[in-house]
Amino acid sequence: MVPLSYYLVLSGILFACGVAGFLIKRNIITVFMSIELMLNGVNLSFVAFAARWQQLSGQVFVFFVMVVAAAEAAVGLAIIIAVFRTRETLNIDQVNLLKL
Amino acid sequence: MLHLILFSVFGVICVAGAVNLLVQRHPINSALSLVVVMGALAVEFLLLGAEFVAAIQVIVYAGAVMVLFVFVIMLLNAGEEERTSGSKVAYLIGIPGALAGTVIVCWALLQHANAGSAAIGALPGHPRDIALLLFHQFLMPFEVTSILVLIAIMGAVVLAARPESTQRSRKED
Amino acid sequence: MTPDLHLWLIPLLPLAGAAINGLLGKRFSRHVVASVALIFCGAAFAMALWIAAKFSSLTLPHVESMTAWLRSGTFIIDYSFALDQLSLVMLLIVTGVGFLIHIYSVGYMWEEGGYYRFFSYLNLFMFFMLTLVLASNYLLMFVGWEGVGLASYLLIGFFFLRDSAAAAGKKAFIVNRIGDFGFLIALFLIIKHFGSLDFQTVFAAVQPYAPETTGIGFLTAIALLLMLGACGKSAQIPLYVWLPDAMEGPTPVSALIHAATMVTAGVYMVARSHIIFERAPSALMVVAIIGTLTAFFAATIGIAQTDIKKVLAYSTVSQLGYMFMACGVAAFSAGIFHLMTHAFFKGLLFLAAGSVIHAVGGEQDMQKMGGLRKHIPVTFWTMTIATIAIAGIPPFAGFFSKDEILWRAYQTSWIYWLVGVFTAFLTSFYMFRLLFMTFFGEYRGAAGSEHGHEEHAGHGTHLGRDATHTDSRAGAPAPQKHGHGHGGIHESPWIMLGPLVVLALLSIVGGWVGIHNRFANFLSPVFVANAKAAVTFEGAAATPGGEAGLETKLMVISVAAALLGFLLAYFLYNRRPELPARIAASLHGLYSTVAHKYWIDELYAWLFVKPLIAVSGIVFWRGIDQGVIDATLNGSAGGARDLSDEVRHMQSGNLRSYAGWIAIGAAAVIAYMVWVGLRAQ
Amino acid sequence: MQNRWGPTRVGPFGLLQPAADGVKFLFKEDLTPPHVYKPLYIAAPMIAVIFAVTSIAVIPFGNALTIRGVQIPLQITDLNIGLLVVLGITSLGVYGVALSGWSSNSKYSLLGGLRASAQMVSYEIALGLSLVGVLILAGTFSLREIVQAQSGHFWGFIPNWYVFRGGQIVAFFIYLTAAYAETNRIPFDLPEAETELVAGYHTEYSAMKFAMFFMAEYANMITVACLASLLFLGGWSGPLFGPQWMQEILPILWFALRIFVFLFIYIWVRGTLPRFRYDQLMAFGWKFLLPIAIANLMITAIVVALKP
Repeated sequence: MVPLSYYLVLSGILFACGVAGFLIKRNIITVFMSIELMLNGVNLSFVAFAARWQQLSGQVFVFFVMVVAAAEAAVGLAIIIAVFRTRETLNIDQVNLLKL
Repeated sequence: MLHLILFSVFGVICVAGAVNLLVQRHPINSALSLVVVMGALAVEFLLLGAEFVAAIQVIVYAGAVMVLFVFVIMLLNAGEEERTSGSKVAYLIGIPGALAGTVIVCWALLQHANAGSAAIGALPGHPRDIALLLFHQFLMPFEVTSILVLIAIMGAVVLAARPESTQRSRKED
Repeated sequence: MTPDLHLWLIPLLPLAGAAINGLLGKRFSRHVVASVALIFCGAAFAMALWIAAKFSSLTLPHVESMTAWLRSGTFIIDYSFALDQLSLVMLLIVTGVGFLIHIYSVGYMWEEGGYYRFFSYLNLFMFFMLTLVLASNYLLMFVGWEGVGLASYLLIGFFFLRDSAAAAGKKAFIVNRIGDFGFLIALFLIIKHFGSLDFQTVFAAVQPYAPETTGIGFLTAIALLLMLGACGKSAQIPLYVWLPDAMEGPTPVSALIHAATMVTAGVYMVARSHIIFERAPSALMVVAIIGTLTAFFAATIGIAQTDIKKVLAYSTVSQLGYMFMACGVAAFSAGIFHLMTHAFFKGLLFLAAGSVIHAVGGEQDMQKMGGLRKHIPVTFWTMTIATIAIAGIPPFAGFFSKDEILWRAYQTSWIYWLVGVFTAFLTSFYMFRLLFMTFFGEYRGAAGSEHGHEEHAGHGTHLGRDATHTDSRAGAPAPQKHGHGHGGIHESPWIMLGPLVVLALLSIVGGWVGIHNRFANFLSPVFVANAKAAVTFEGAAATPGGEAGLETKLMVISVAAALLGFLLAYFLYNRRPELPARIAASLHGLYSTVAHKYWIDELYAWLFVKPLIAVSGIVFWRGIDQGVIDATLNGSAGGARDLSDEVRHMQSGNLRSYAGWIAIGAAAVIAYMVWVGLRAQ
Repeated sequence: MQNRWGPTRVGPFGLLQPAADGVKFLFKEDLTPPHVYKPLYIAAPMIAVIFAVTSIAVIPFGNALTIRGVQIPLQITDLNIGLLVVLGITSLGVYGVALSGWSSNSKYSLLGGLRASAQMVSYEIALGLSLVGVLILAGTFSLREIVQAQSGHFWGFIPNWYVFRGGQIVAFFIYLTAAYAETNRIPFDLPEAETELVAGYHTEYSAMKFAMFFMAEYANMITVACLASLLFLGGWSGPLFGPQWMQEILPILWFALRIFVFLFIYIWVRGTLPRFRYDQLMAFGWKFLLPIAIANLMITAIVVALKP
């Protein structure tokens, strides 16, 4: 028997790692992977809560998250390719035209 | 006990993979660490009984999404990360903020959450049950998601396609 | 359980036609456009006939509710249509006359640009008019009410390249807005007092109230405001000024909208709300006075007009005055009766006038016509029938309805009657004046006629196709066929004459339904409360047999007035055509006052428009708009800009910085949520 | 069929040649070219072979074997979601190919790796979808239950295999085609097309590392053949006769026979068909196989749904 809060804490740590990755990584692709990491952390918490409440809908939600993540990955990577094609860099610090 | 050991082992692998993702400077290493994280997470799902989710996790995430990442890294020939310091805010405010949020959540979870505990396979997620939920209770969201995916496919194709001007010039060559 | 009549189909059919023509018409040929318009309009007419055939088997009023529109607490508005005797009459008039005018337009508009646009608007108008007529609550009626206003605006401004047409469209719209304003406030009052806009609910709620004979209560207020709306729509004093200008639109439009159907919407609305009006005697009196004054006033203006369509326009205003007079003396069925006969003969007059205009190549000035009788016999004869009908000479339609009104007016007060009879005389006079000036005497037009005669032989094939007048009216350069274009005076094609003939027949026989009060009896279920209220209001409305003799006397007097008008016109404009000019010269001041429509337009411009512009310019624009609103906005905008100038450095464009802000924000939110959660434990 | 004769020196008819090759690979010098990214260069062949071999873990070879009263299930582990596990693990096999191509730091390898990853991800979809029809008919993910659902005959003599039932013959051919692409075999062997890319992703590899790629490839072929047999051809069913021990052994033989047939077809096709062009390959996968697979899935689903 493992306390479910352990699972949740693990999920939280993964999410935090994702956030940290977003903050410190410069490569767009890696930043994007950090987002996936966050989503994975959330998935774990979904499954844990599904076990907590004995409700399968939690697991169904993981499925939805995955679908959205896959769609997001497809579009995101396409955007990255487009960005790379025009700016010839993957460094997120240099892709900062979105300002006043 | 076995449960705890397995949980700890794969939990540690998870966290190690996640930290490795942060530490590694080459994107392909980060990507592979993420694959490891996902694989270990799949095992955690299995421990909670979500076998279908675990399988999908491996197939979709590790087998498709991450392959796509690796593919793009290879395609763009992404090299070592440059250490530019474009954002002071990220370090001065973001990191402490993220840390604080995590600590608060973990503290609250460990000290005050009565989430109970789970045995191995706490909630068996057979494909059949999940399918029944998915195609009855969640049919509408399911269809909406399918439309989302369709749009995403089209968006990806449009975005990643070469601009028409270069296409034409290539044909003329 | 009455059968489901699918009433909603009737308005929707023309809407479908409008949509098809409006959206796709540009690619269609004229034939397709015309057939689409005719099919959908004709289908509506056919359906109206079908409903009329089944009418006797219905329990009335027959209400069909489609679906909910507004639901706000107990205030419920549905998309629902109602059918009773009153709306059936209106339905038949609108679809029938509308259909005929559609047919006529096919020929009349053949050479115009924007053919599909015209028919799309026309069908759109039918849709709104039918919605208005069939609506079972005030709000839906208001939708139709506003919609016909819109369609009218679009159609008046159909030749929008001409400034005068565009201005006339705007004028009609704005003047109507004033009336609509009254209507709208009346609706608010009704909602406030009865919590509903449904006819049945409202009328049932009004029923218990006693007539507000002493003092002025909210029913009077509602009635007066409704009357204001009706004044706007039906061109009554003081809001009649738009209707003569509306003659800028194509003639079929004038016939359909500004004679037969739309302008009568006000009468319909007053008749529909008769329960309210009956309980507000002072409002009824206002209605009667306005109607009488308008009838008389417009008729005097009509005498001096030389534009054939302007004469008809003032005649319309005048006839509408009759209808309001009828409503004002609580003779609603008489008003509706006159509405119906008027739809026939006035529609006919306009269409015939259109045919005349068509014949003489776009000329609208009667002083340049004359002697057309020989060239366009069908038009002449139909127009004669219509003129006799409007003059009120038996046994034509106008006689029955006008006589009915005058009789009922007399019962209320002999002053109404007197003015009415005098107006009848004037009507007869100016209508025959029009007839004589147009069709008798010598042709006074330009030299085009002999030119036309040369090509007379080959002309038949071009009937209706060479309406170059319309091109010049539309501001477009005349086409190359100018050579034979201006052509001689020629009869219109049969697609235009057909409706004329049908309407002429209706103008003859249309009044016969009123013999022995059959029409009134048919409508009596709707105005059932009428009798009761009339008793309390008037004392002795129930016509005893003893008064029949008096009625006959009055009838003779009014017919005599009409004949007098005819004779005077004959004398002045046929026997001694030089006389009118001399009379006009001798009565110089009076004549020019009448000819300039009593300078009402100028008065309005001086009284309302100029002060409004001045006040708007100084107080609202400079003072409030610039001084207060703009200053506040600019001030706050300037402040915001200064502030954001400082803050914008946060917007570095660096994603990681944004993520940092999000992270700290999320941490704050999480901390707050955890704190709240723990405190709750 | 233009395949050359293999070397016939080792053993009778050259049958021991594979063993000799293996020994040779083990003893060859293990070159590591300069400029390669070493950790992944070494890890890539391992990844390939590990996943290729692991996926066989859930594949059953036959009914439980009873030897002296002890029941031995002919399967390492029986999972409810066995098929999904196979698919999942094979889908991970891409990494071996892709990473080897990238880490070799050679343009041929990189191109091969890119091709391989794109191709395998694309065809995996058609492969997976072609199986769904069978899954709908069988109503389970468990490989053993799928096989059991195919027992018996209809019309007296035709075995109840899914390849004969419910129009799944379409799915079978989609599966077969996609499987060839998944395993990078001719006519879909673009990742290692020797006429264009020297040897594709394993250009820079030698000795046992090189051999591991081939082990992985052939192991994958066997896995794919196993899946085809299990899902479409009734698994290990076949006539049973003879004494008890033979009846125990025969299913394994029948199963092996099917796999052998599949492997034979592999070689047969290799000798027969030319290689696709890359754009043709992609167009074929996305614009032909995938729509057909989806159509098959829809029709099967509708038929199953309408059947009382």
